[in-house]
Amino acid sequence: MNILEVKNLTKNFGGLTATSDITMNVEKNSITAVIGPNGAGKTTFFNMVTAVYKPTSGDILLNGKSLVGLKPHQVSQFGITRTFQNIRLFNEMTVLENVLVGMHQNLKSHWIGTLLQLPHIRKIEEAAKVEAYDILKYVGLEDYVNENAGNLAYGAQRRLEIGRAMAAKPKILLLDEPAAGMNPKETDRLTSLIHDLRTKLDVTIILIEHDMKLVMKISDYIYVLDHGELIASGKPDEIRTNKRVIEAYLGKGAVAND
Amino acid sequence: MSAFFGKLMQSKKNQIILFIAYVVLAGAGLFLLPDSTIAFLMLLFSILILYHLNFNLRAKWISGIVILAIIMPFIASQSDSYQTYMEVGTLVGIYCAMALGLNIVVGFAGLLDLGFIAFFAVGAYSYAIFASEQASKFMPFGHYPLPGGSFWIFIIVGAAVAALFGILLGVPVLRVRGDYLAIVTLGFGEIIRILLNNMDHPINITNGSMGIASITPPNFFGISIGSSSQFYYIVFGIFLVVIYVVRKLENSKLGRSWKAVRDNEIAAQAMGIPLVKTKLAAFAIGASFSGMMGVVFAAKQMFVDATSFTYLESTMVLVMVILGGMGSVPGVILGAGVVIILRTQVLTNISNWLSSISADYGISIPPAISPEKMQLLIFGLLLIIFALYRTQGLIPHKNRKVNVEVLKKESAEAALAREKATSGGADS
Amino acid sequence: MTDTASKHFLEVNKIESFYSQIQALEGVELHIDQGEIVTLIGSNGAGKSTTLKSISGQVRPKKGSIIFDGMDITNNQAHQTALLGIAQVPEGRRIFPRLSVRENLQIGAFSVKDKNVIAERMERVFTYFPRLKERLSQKGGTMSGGEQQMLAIGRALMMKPKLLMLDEPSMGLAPIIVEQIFDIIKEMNKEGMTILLVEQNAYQALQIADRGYVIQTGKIVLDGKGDDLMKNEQVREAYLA
Amino acid sequence: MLAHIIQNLPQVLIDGLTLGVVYAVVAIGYTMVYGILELINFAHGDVFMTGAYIGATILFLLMGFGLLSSLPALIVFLIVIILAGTVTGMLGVGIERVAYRPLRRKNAPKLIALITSIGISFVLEDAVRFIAELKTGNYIITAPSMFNHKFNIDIHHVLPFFNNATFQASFLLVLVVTIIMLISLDLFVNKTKWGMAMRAVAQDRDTASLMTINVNRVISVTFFIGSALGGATGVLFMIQYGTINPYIGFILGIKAFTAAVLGGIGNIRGAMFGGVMLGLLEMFAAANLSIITNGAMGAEYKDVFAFIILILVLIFKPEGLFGKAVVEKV
Amino acid sequence: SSKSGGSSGKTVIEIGSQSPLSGGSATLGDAIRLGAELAISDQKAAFEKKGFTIKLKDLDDQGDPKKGVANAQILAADKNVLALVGHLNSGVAIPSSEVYEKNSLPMVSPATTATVVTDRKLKTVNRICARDDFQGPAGANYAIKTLKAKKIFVIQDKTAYGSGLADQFRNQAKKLGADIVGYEGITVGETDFNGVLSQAMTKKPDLIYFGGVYAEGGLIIKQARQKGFDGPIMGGDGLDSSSTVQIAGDAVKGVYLTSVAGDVTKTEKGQEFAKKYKEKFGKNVESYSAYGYDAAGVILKGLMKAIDDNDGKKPTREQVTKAIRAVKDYDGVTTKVSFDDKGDNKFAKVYIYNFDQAKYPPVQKAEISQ
Ligand SMILES: Nc1ncnc2c1ncn2[C@@H]1O[C@H](COP(=O)(O)OP(=O)(O)OP(=O)(O)O)[C@@H](O)[C@H]1O
Ligand SMILES: Nc1ncnc2c1ncn2[C@@H]1O[C@H](COP(=O)(O)OP(=O)(O)OP(=O)(O)O)[C@@H](O)[C@H]1O
Ligand SMILES: CC(C)C[C@H](N)C(=O)O
Ligand SMILES: [Mg+2]
Ligand SMILES: [Mg+2]
Repeated sequence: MNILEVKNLTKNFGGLTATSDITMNVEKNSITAVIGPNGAGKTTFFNMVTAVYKPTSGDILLNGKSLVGLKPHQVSQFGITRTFQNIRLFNEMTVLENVLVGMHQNLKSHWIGTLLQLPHIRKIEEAAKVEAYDILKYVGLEDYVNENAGNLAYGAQRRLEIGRAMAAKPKILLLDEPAAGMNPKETDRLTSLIHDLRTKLDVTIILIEHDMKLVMKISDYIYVLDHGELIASGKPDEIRTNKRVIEAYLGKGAVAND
Repeated sequence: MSAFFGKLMQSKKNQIILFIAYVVLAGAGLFLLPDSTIAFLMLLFSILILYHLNFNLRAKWISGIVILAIIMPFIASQSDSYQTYMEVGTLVGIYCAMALGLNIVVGFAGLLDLGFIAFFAVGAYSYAIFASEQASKFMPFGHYPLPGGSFWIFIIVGAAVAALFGILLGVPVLRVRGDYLAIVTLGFGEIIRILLNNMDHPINITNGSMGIASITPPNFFGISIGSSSQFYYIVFGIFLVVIYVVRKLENSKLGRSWKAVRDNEIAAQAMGIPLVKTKLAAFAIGASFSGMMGVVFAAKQMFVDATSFTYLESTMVLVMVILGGMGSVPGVILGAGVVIILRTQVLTNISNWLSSISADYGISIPPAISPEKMQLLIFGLLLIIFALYRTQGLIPHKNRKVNVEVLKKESAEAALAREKATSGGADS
Repeated sequence: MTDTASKHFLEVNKIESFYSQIQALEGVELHIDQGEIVTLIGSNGAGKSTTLKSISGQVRPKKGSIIFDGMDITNNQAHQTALLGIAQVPEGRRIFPRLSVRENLQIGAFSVKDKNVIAERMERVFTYFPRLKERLSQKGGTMSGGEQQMLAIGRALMMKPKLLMLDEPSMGLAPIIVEQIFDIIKEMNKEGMTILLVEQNAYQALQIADRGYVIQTGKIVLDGKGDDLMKNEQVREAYLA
Repeated sequence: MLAHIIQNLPQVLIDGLTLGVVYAVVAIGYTMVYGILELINFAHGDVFMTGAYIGATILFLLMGFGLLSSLPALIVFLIVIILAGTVTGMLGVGIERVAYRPLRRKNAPKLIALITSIGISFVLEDAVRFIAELKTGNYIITAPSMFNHKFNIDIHHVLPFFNNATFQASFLLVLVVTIIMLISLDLFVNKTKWGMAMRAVAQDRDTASLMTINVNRVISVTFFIGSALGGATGVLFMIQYGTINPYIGFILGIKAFTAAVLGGIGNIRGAMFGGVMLGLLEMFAAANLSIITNGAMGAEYKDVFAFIILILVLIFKPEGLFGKAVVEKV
Repeated sequence: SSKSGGSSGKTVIEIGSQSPLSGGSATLGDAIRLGAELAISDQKAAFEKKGFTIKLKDLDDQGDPKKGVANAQILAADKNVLALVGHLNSGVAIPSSEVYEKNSLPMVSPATTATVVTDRKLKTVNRICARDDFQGPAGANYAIKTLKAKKIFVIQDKTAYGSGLADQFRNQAKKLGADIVGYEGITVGETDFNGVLSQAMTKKPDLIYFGGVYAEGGLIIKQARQKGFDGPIMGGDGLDSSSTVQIAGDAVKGVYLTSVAGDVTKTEKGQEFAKKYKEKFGKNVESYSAYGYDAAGVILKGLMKAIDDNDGKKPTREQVTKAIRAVKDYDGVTTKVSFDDKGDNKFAKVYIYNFDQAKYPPVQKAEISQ
């Protein structure tokens, strides 16, 4: 079953066509990768799905319902959460608070209840903290619980972004270059983390990544963009050997290396 | 010396003893000295000391309330300057609440507001109009002035009306971002002030620039409340409520949403936080504190006119927030206290003192530079010095830290419970 | 200041750097000779970026000293250090978002007066990254992540520094471009530029490096020839998958 | 009703333009400092005021030397405006050194500079008052009148539905000088390397310094230019309005800041346009509001009118009239 | 400062003073303070004889009601302060006097003219100058009957004083059949009033009236003349200051004003006062210098009476309050003083002045009694 369907999606910036007539289907509970050279339109695609940009034309359907025209927070409330290529944390809040904010849409604690000190609200808040702590443990940040997010090193910030997105318990998780800034060892850990995530949260994952090792290892399906156009799609093995993809994106070395 | 002192302060018992000694000393000074502004300030200072001691939270709160609500007023009542002290206390309370309100907007939600005094004005006028003859000039029904007992209802009304205005202001805010907001709020503040100053025709609602005089004083079970020492308790009560609300909100879901919006709007939206609603909530709640205090202010002054609500006043409240430490509740309170006490007490006293010594020593100062006129200059210099030496504010904001050990334990327990549940499920 | 210290092109002597109270470097010691490619590897939060920032003057070490070309630059302001010929490709790209691509490149050569030289260097950058040439008047901030990375590298090249420090230059770049980046680094090096390279892609970094250092929680724990490090059991364990 | 408004239009335009260009140049000071430091420099209005006083001082000194009568007025004017601009510029640099640079060094939050700027504003107002009062017995200073030749535009003759308008020679002077200042500044910022450095510093100080840009020097230069323009405008103000007091900077400062925002803060052309537009709007409102509303609202509502227009503009164009929407790449 | 000792072991009595010493109307505020200071130093000896040291405690109300109220609290708390000279601005006097009333601290204002000040019938509030419902109509009478104005354009500064006065003027002018062709407000602190004046010019009035203070008034006069208005311009006591001339320059010629302060240079007593004032402070007298002096004089007279009534001991504030209200036929440098039951001066007069050249003081044209 397709959870997300993208139909003829196009985005223009002035004279520049960032994505052009893209059609994609993402199967529920799959891990789908979107790859392509720099400036191919991958991030733009994410931005349209999450309503940061409005598509010039085309449609995006979540379980058959169109997302076009919604506000970003509404898309999020429908169960689509993302990470950002250029990290966007709440820098002046603690690491734990960042995760708590991620949990907000599932957190049933209205502020009036907090003011009245209702016992069940306190319980909810307390439980949320424990859960947030668990998530931090999961992404390996349990030693930085009280640190301001802005003070973390680059790699740690990336992991926090993933943790924050996880906390939202989304139906679809969009990861924009999650492995950037991580060394091979850390990337390995991240690979299995993403893998686990799918089963643990029963989530569909769409991922942009330039680390081919990671992509080939965990993707069920891959879409390749170039200059805004879809140039190939298929299972990892098909993509790996696709001539057009090698030419435009992978380069000879990458194939050899693998 | 300082090492010795440090050691002394390590033990909790010593701390308690020294603190009590300090309070007693300051209290005695206030009691015994005829003109005891310094002792009065020392007594207020004890609250700051209290804040820095490591008692548990409840003990701090109780001692603070006891000092401010019982010890200080009682001792001061023995002094000639009783009403002055209480007046200062009342003003500090009023501005603290206002600054705490602005702190929600600026410190938590990161929205720079240069017209905050408008909400204070709205609160003040809502009481002034109905608790004086003024209302009868345009209201076709009802008897005005309303009796003093209505004051208590008006505290709520003032809060509600101000909140409404907060939302009204919020509407343009939905579109305007960042520092453009500053000017929109400034404009809004000015518009409100000008309207209040001019709405005496065609219909006379605010009595225009003549202001509204003879406002009915509040009435508490038949006692008419007129003196600063009485208002002090009203303000103190509201102030406690405000503090409670702010502290609770700060660490609630709403409080986190504010900060998230402040730190990164795009990410906040991506986490499902609705920008508009969150910002409006900040404006409305912040404004409501201001509105409540506006009602009190009108009742206390017994006269309101638009000159009390100028743009300069807005910036003063902003100064309190930033000087104290944006986002930091104790800091903002201290900031408000420092600014008010400086402006109403210390600067006046310093200039009086300067001119009296120059008179005593027969130094003739040209009228152009007589100390009476130097208040603003000294105030300006002090602001600069404060800002340069406390760049993060008087008490910088710190994020509340959670106890990781507790979390660790609870997390382990929860894991165990889950495990049990699943294995239990397998059993049956 | 002290001439005795000028044995190496760049010498970092036991520097300790802080972010307000937090200590990020606990006595980092390394050196680079003229014409070398040296790489610095380490896990997240080890202090790689902080080391580069300390050298370039963005973070001022509380202890220790940094000597460049015989001059003590420990307490230099960042622009003074840059004027001496040290360029840095900063972590997270730090493109000027509201300057155009062209202006972003021009500003890299801020200290160069000669317009022809600037034009020449710009042409050279375009041969490496033709995408930049296509987008000369696009605002830097609207470029894609990888395009920005190219711009950041190009901007540093515009300065034609004596010492080029790159903080994770391959981040966010397509595999085909990553290969190219390492080629460019080698080429620059052949032309006499000294290189200090921080990379997560330790494999490739060590391959092109003459020497490497391994940093862990603010201290250098290992150093050696590039090949040797690559074979080192510890390094393989920690950084190479 | 309409006839009244139209009759008045030429005069309203002239008056609005006079006030507007003053706003414009002061607004540029705000915009430049804001553009580079994201700081609303509350003291700028008072720098403007100080410039007027410095100009007056120089003028009186010249008068003391008997130069006022012997030199052509235009030369005197140039001496005064250049000297006053320079001194005020240095004052601005000094203020930056004392009140803002230490904050930057300590990585203070952006808004804390607001406090020092308010402090500086109080200090300037009072210091100027003391000095003036000490020297002259009164802090209100009236400059020797210059350029007060009156012109009459006989527009009624050509277009009978207009009334004639009058203005003084000083109006022409103010107009010409401000236009020269604005154009040269625009060229400076958009066409020179310094201008690029300023914009770079504005966007990312740390990275700018990696590009060999001396950030502190760039900021000093910015303050110098902004303050010198402010000071020069103070002189123009003194010549146009004749009298100065230490409080002229306050309201004018707010207005100029508003103008800067209206035009799109950080944008120099925007500030020029915003200033002129605000001047015209205000003048139009003061002259016509009670005619339009049939007496229900008079000139006292002119600021309400101006602010409502401002808010409307910002609602429909949130980045100001000339500001470019900052597209944030996500 | 409550060392009850004083310099010579005598009991200290302080007289407070509150007026704006900084800000837009400081010229007049300072004059009040200095006038009061002179009165006190004149009578110091008399009180020394009775065993009292009198001192002035002068505070800056900054023309700001909140500051005025805060200062009022300070004065009220100081038990040595038995009376107060002030304020200048009605807007400040009104809320501050609520505090005085609560603390039975008598105030004598040399300059607040708004009607509300005394209409509240507070026991402690007195003034020695005339009221705006006297001053405004007096101006209107003069404008219409003597200056023959038919079309009048009114501008006011939107303060309690300015609009109150302008309102009174307008009402009387209407009654006398004049045509009010415009009634506009301006903003205090601004400097360009060309907009309002352009409007005025199209209405072709034969007199412009301004309710407000010199800081704006001076500029309005100047700008109106630049616009080619050469009819009479009229204002109230807010223009009665050397600063009006300072600001308006030559344009001040042809300006009429009503004032509640008499011209000191007209009497010998007054000239002597002006000389003494100049010697002591190095400044020329302002309209309210002598009124500050006389307000303090009234207070001192009442105080002396209260001391005598109290067997030479320091009297209470209540006693002083009563004694001041009871002052009869006090003969000051510029005015005689007897208070009615509201605290208004029965002898208060309104004077009409005209600037025939750019010089202060202007020429007195008429003197009007109630
Ligand atoms: N707001 C914008 N205005 C103008 N051009 C834009 C804007 N956003 C993106 N672009 C352009 O659109 C193209 C696609 O950008 P996008 O960020 O989607 O690329 P990407 O595939 O994510 O690349 P990368 O792998 O480098 O991150 C790029 O050439 C970019 O310069
Ligand atoms: N601005 C800051 N404030 C406080 N601490 C910081 C700041 N920047 C970095 N740190 C801390 O300093 C340490 C070193 O950080 P640094 O950025 O140098 O690491 P790194 O080796 O570059 O890591 P990465 O591979 O993630 O980029 C980390 O523990 C980090 O949390
Ligand atoms: C000086 C004057 C403007 C004071 C005025 N008479 C008032 O009552 O406020
Ligand atoms: Mg991308
Ligand atoms: Mg790093």
